[in-house]
Amino acid sequence: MKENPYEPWLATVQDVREEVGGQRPIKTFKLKFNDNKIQDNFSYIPGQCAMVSLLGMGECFFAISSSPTKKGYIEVSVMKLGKVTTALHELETGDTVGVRGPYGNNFDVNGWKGKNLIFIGGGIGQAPLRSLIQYVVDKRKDYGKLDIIYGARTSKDISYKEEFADLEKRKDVNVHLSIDVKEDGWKKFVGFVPDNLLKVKPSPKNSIAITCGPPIMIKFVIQNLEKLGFTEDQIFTTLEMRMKCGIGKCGRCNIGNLYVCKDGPVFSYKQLKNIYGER
Amino acid sequence: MKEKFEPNIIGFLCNWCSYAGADLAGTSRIQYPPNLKVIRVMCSGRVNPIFVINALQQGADGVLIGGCHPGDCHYERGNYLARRRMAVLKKLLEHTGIDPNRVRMTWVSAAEGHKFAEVVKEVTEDIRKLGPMQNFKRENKW
Amino acid sequence: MVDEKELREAVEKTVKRDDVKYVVGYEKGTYGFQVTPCFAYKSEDADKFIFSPLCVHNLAVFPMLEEKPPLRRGEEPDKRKVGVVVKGCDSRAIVQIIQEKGLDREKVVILGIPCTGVVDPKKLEAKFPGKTKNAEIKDDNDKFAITIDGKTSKIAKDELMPDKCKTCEYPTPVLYDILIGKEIKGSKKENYKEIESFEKKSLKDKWQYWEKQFEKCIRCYACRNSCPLCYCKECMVDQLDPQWVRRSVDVSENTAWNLLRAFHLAGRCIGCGQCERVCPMDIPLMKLNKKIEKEIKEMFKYTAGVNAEEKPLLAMFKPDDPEDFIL
Amino acid sequence: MDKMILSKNDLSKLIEELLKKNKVYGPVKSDDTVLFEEIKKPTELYLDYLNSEVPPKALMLHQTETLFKFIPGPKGKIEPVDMDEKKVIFGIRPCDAKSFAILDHVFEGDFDDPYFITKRKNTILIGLSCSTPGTNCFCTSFDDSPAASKYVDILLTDIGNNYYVEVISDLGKQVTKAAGKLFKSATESDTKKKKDAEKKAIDMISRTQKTDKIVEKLDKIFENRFWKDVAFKCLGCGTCTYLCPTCHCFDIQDESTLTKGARIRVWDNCMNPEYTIHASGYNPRPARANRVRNRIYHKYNYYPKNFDVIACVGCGRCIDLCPVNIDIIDVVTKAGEVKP
Repeated sequence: MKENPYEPWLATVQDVREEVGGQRPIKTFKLKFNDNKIQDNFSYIPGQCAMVSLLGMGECFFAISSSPTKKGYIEVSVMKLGKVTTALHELETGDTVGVRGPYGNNFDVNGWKGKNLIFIGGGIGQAPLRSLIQYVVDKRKDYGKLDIIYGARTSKDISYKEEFADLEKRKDVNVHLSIDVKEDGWKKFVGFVPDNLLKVKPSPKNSIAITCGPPIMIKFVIQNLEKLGFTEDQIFTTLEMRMKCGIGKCGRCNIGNLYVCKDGPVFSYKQLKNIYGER
Repeated sequence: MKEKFEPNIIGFLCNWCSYAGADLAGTSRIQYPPNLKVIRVMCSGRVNPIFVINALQQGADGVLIGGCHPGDCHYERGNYLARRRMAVLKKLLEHTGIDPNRVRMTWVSAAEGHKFAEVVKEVTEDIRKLGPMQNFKRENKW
Repeated sequence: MVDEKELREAVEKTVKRDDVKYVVGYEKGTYGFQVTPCFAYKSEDADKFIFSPLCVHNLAVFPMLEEKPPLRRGEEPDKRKVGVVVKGCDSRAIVQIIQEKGLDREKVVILGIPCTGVVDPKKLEAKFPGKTKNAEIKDDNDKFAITIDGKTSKIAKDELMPDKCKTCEYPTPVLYDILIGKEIKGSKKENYKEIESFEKKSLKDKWQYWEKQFEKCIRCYACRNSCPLCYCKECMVDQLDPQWVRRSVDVSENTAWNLLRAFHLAGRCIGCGQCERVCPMDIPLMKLNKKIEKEIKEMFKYTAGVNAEEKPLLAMFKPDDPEDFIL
Repeated sequence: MDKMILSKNDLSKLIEELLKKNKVYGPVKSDDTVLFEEIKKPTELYLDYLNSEVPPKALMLHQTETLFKFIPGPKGKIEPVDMDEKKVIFGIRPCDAKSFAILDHVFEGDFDDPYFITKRKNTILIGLSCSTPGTNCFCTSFDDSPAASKYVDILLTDIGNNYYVEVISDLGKQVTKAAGKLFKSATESDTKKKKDAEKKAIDMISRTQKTDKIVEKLDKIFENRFWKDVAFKCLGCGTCTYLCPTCHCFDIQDESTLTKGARIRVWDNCMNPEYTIHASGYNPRPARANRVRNRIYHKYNYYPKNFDVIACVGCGRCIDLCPVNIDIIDVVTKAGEVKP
């Protein structure tokens, strides 16, 4: 770890890929640390996050959306919403950003070995899940059945389109995409993600469900998962709060006595149930 | 020879009259000091006191607000409102010890190229006499 | 002297009305001479209401702090009124907010109290430091009767009164639904004596004085949050995009904050003195507000918070406004 | 822990001794607010004070602090900032000294905050025990005393025309060794005088806060309407958070001109809705009740759960300065009595 946790390392943008256009565009940035020594021993586990800063504008807390099995770079997906994200969206290849981390806890990839995994993502919520999916697909034999349920408002809003296409070709992974509003030429499921989940009806036996997305979606997904027989320590989600320091000091991202940036962002539903916090 | 102090003056010129007046001064090759840095606003009424105080913070030694003559305003009332606003702001600045002559206002119509040059000359000389603005300038001392 | 029984009956009557949500008033504080705002939702809450020279808060700030929680589908917003107990100066704040269309008249039930002068907590603390248990003050026409642990002493009002009461022109509320007690004729006149003596100083001395004051400012925004007229949804200092006033606390940003706060109250400040009372660093903020009040009276013949139908100062103009400073 | 005597008129000599090698900060009165500021001469000290308006926390966690400088924009570079600052805080009250120990929990741990820790290591705390506690002091509610010596390096207690000196840490030993000739060893009667002075001060504290089993009680009443009634009069200003010695929340902002800039850390106020609002506009703590409740829980529930110490030292500043008299003693004691 660095001796000054607030000071980011400099990294250069290798490639900018526009995932989703429209009113709330999403871009994925491929970043490589300037100093190769830092790049090599920047070890992280899917679900962990990094503070990406644009000097002069500010910092934001993003889930690292690439998997640690892909060496030599990290990727973050950014939705254009506030002051810093708008500035980040204007970056091109070769620009410099600051990166510090990895922060937060992570998906329990070792504990889930041999289990069936169900990924339920919505909109930008797919970013942390993508890191986990890539990791699991690279170590495919360690895990059981894989179900990926992902939904977006319209077909144009679906992020990571090519990767979903490759995943659909694989036989050992079943992908269930959905869009909220009927569109011609869309053969797959139409409707909200929680309903798509009920259609897919994954069995709770020896399986783990991970969901990320807008709070309203997480609420109904968890309800439906419980209807399907999932117990509370089989359901995991990530929470989102306004974050400034990323290392549990500045005091603002607390849910009850847990800090989302340090003790989260990945929480089990069991944990969330007994810290009353701000639901 | 002691190097003369060149004041840094920000000018908020209303698009319809003062900006056109300044343009006329330029096209008719009238010489006037280059200290004025112009920001075009749609009306003198658009000038918010936050702009004036922020300019003084960031190193401007003076602020000039140019508007249309009363009655000519493209939006009928913009210059009247600005007149009241700047009157109050100047009294407040004076009360806290900032020389009110640093914030000046002028009516310049689109045909008064000469008047615009005169005003800029006069304001630049006044503020040169007042010296640099040190009261609450941002030090950026980090 | 205000009859507290009459006040409680008025509050009870108002709370009983089914179109009133609650009534805001004063109750005994938790220590020493403290008094604190309190809320009556049901009629039996009314008997903790008091009124004494210690009731310094301007309660006109509470109608504007009403939160509008997000409504579930098909839920109707709660349109009931809010009752407010106000003194003379506080009522002018409500008039000014109504004049600016920040609040409409039927949303508020105003219980007016003719006021004969309140106590300045800072002067009181200087005279009677560290009183804990039962201490209270009664109004005894031109003196204050101060009882501490049973012992009563009388002090001339001028010694403890804040400056705003010494030159109070509106002891009786300008606007009210129910008046508690008899009207009091305003006999005093605002003469801006202190402001005029400050104006005689040179520019350099003025800046030295204010620089020392603005250096102390810790930007806690108590002056903004206790002011009934500061009810903007997003204050200019909280804006990030563009960021006009930076978050760092130094003379430059503090001066910008204090100047802009004083400016944004031009023609709106009614001189209730809350900003100066609540400032933890004792910065004399009323000096800025009173200066602007004096100037707009001279330049534009305008007084804030007196006539609800008048148009706000900076939202209108007169052709013959002064323009000697315009080149 | 050796005990010594320092006569009052030797105090200025001790200060001069300290001024030789490090910066000395002490209580200074500028028109009627007392603040901890750097002093150049012993006469600037003002010792007849109850406590400073702004707590000495401002010397450890500056209200505005530069984290690092940089050249802004997409081609930026970073330059670190040097941090060591040797100083002595003279005249710190025992409750404020305890607040440093409470803040240590947050700033150490798995991520060390270099700014706070370096200052903490380079600072010698010379405490001055309270002889006349104020109306709203309640340090005795946390079984501390106005003359507690646990958290300072040297503690001076006023016993008539001398100061009773207790040297606690080896940092304190270095100071007393350096100024050895000023101190005389203390006699039995001096120690008794110190105990009496301490007892007199404790008896003057009349307000107590009941905090037995407060953590479990607060767990049960999180959704209770009690918090709405408490918070209804709160105006959301920053007075209680900025002036509280154990409040440590801060905001990180970038400030830059076109050519240079810096990332700074400033105090932040959890009572302000802008503190938790998301870029999407959603606010997990929208109402004043959520915010006031969060502040009380942070000190009396979350802190004990994370660091098993109540994050309040009973200095009474938030009670003295709250514009609407929200009284933390009253609120916490009543919270204990609320039926869930």
